[in-house]
Amino acid sequence: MDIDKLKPILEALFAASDKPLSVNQLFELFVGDIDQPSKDEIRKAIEDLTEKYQHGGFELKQVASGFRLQVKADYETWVTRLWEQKPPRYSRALMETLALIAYRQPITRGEIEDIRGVSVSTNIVRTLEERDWVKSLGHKEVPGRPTLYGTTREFLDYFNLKSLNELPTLAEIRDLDQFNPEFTFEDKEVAAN
Amino acid sequence: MDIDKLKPILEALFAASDKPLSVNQLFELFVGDIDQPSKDEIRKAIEDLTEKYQHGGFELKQVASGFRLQVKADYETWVTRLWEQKPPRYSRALMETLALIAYRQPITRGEIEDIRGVSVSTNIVRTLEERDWVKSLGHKEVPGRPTLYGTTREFLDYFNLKSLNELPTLAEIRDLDQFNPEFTFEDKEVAAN
Amino acid sequence: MQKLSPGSASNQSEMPFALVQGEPLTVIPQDLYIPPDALLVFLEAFEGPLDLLLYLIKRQNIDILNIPIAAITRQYMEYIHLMEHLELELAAEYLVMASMLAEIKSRMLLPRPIASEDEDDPRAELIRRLQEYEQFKQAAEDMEALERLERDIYLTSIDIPRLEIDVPLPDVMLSELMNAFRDVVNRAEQFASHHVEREPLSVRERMVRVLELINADDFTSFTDFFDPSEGRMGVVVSFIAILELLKESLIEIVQSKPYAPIYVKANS
Repeated sequence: MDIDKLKPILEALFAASDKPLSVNQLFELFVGDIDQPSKDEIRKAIEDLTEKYQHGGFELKQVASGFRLQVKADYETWVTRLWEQKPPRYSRALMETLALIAYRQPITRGEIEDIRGVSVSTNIVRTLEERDWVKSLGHKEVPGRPTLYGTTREFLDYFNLKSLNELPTLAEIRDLDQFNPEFTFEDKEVAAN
Repeated sequence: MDIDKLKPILEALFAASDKPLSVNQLFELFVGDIDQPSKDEIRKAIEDLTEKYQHGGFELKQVASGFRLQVKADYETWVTRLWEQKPPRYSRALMETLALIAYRQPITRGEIEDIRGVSVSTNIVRTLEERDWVKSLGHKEVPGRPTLYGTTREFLDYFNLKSLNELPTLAEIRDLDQFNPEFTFEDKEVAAN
Repeated sequence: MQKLSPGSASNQSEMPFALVQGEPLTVIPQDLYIPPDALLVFLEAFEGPLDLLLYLIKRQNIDILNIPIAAITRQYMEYIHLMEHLELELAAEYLVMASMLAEIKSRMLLPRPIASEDEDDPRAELIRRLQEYEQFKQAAEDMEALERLERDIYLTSIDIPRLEIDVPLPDVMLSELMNAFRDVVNRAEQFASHHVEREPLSVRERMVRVLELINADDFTSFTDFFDPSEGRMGVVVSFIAILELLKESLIEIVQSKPYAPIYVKANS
C-alpha cells in the first residue's frame, strides 16, 4: 500500500482506539484487503507519523503493548483544567508494594512483607489487581502455596514504559555510614502531613 | 500569546477533551495566566489547526457546542474492524458494581466501596449511566449528600426481567453453583426467553 | 513526593513535626523510644518499623551499636500497654523490632565465642534488612516520579462520529451479573464487619419505586404508595419499604394533626 494512503488510515485507527495498537494487530486489520500493507510498511508509516507529531500537542508513543496517541506531558497544566476531578493518588505503602513486585517478580506477599517489615493489606493487593497492574503468575511450591505476583503490560502502559528495563535503576545498596549526608526529604514530607 | 505556542496547547486540549470545546470555554481556561490568549488568537489558532488536519485521519470539526477532533468518515471501514477484531468487554469491577447496585439499591458509591474494599472509579459509574442501566435516585442525607444509585427499566429490559424480583437470590445462586458448577444460569436464561 | 536540594532540610527543621494532642511537636524524640502520645503519629507517618528505624538512624538519633537496654525494656512494656488502643497488627510489628533490638544488645553484652567475627555480628541481619528496605523505598519514590497516565499524560479522546460507525457495546449475560454478585458477596463475607443482608428484593425494588415517586419539594399522599390491587403482600411490601426508607432517613413523613392525611416527602 502506498505510504501516503496508509498514514491517514493508521492515524484514524490510533485516534479511534482506546488501547495501544501493536504492529501485529494493525497488520491483522488489513488481512484480506486487496491492497494489504506489509509490516514493514506499517512500521515506516508509524515512524513518519511519530515525526509528524513532533511539534504538536500530542505524540505517538510506544509503550509495552503497542503504540498509542497521547497528550504530551508538556501540556498537562492546561489539560488538567478541563476536569474538576483530581488524578488518583496512591499511598506509599501501595507504591512500595508495587515497586517490590516490579523489581523482584515473581514474588509472594510474604516476601514483600519480609522486606517491608509490615504486613501488606489485602486492599493494596486488590487495588493493584483491579487496576490490572499486577497479576498472579502461579504459586510458589512451599507450604501454603502462596501466589506469586508479577506486573502486567497494563502496568507498563500506565507508567509510559516500553519494558521493565526502562524502570529506574535500582539504587545500589549503600553502607549505613553513607546514609547521613544524603538525608534530605524526610522533614518536608512529614511536615506536610 | 504567540500563536505557535498556542496551537499545540489547543491541540492537546481538543485531543484530551471528550466533549466539544467552544471558543469561550477555551478562553476561560487561560484566565489568570500571565500570557493569556485573546479570543481572536484562539479563533486564528483553530483555523490553522483545521487547515493542518486536512490530509490526516481525523479533523477538527465544528458542532453545535464547539469544536472537536473526530475521525474522518473516510476511514470508517478500518476503524470498524477494530471492534470486530476485539469485541469490548466490561471489567470485573464494573460487573460487581452493577451487581451491587441491582441487588442493594438504593446504594451510594461509598457503600459499594465498603463492600468491595476498593474505590469505584467515576468511569464505571459513568459507563453504567451512559448505558442507561443505572440512574441517580436522589441523595442520602448524610455528610456529603452522596448520590443514591438504582437500576433502570432499561436494565430490566436488557436482562429480560419483568422486575427485580426475578433476579435469583444469593442462596439460589449458590445452590445452582453446587448442583451444576459448569452451567449455572444458562437454563434459566433460556427458559426466560 | 519531591526531592529537596541538600540544605533545605535545615530550613524545615523548625516546622512542627506533627501535632500531638494539639501541641506542635517540633523536636524529634531523642531515641527510638517514642513518647506514647507521639506513637500514633509515628505509626501513621512511617511505613513500618524499618522505615522508622531508617529515619532515626539517618537523624543520628540512635546508635545501633549502643542501645540502652533498660530503656528498651521499659518501652517494650509501653508497647504492650498501647496495643490495647492501637491497631494490633501494626503495633506487633514495632514490637518485634523492639525485641530484635533488645536481642542484639543482649547478645553483644555476652562474651563472644572465638568463632569468626564477621558471621557472628548480631547486627548484620538488621543492617541487611535496613539496606534492602532502603533500596525499595527509593525505588518506590523513583516510580512515583515516572510520568504516568491520568496525572502527567492523558490519552486522546478523539470522537468517532456516531452516525457512521456504531461502536458496539459490550454484551453481558445475566449469569455474569449473578456471578459477579456472588463473588463480591463471598469476598465481603470474609470480613466479618461487612455484612450483606439477604433482604427480599421486592422490598428493595419498592424502596426505589417510592423514591422515584417523591421529590424533595412535593408532598405525596401516604396512600398513593399502596395499590390495593396488589393484595395484602403488595401492601405489606410497600409499608416495609417506607419504614426502611424512613430508617435510612431518606424520606420524611409528616402529619399536621392527629387523623389528618399523612404525607411523604424526600428528606431535604
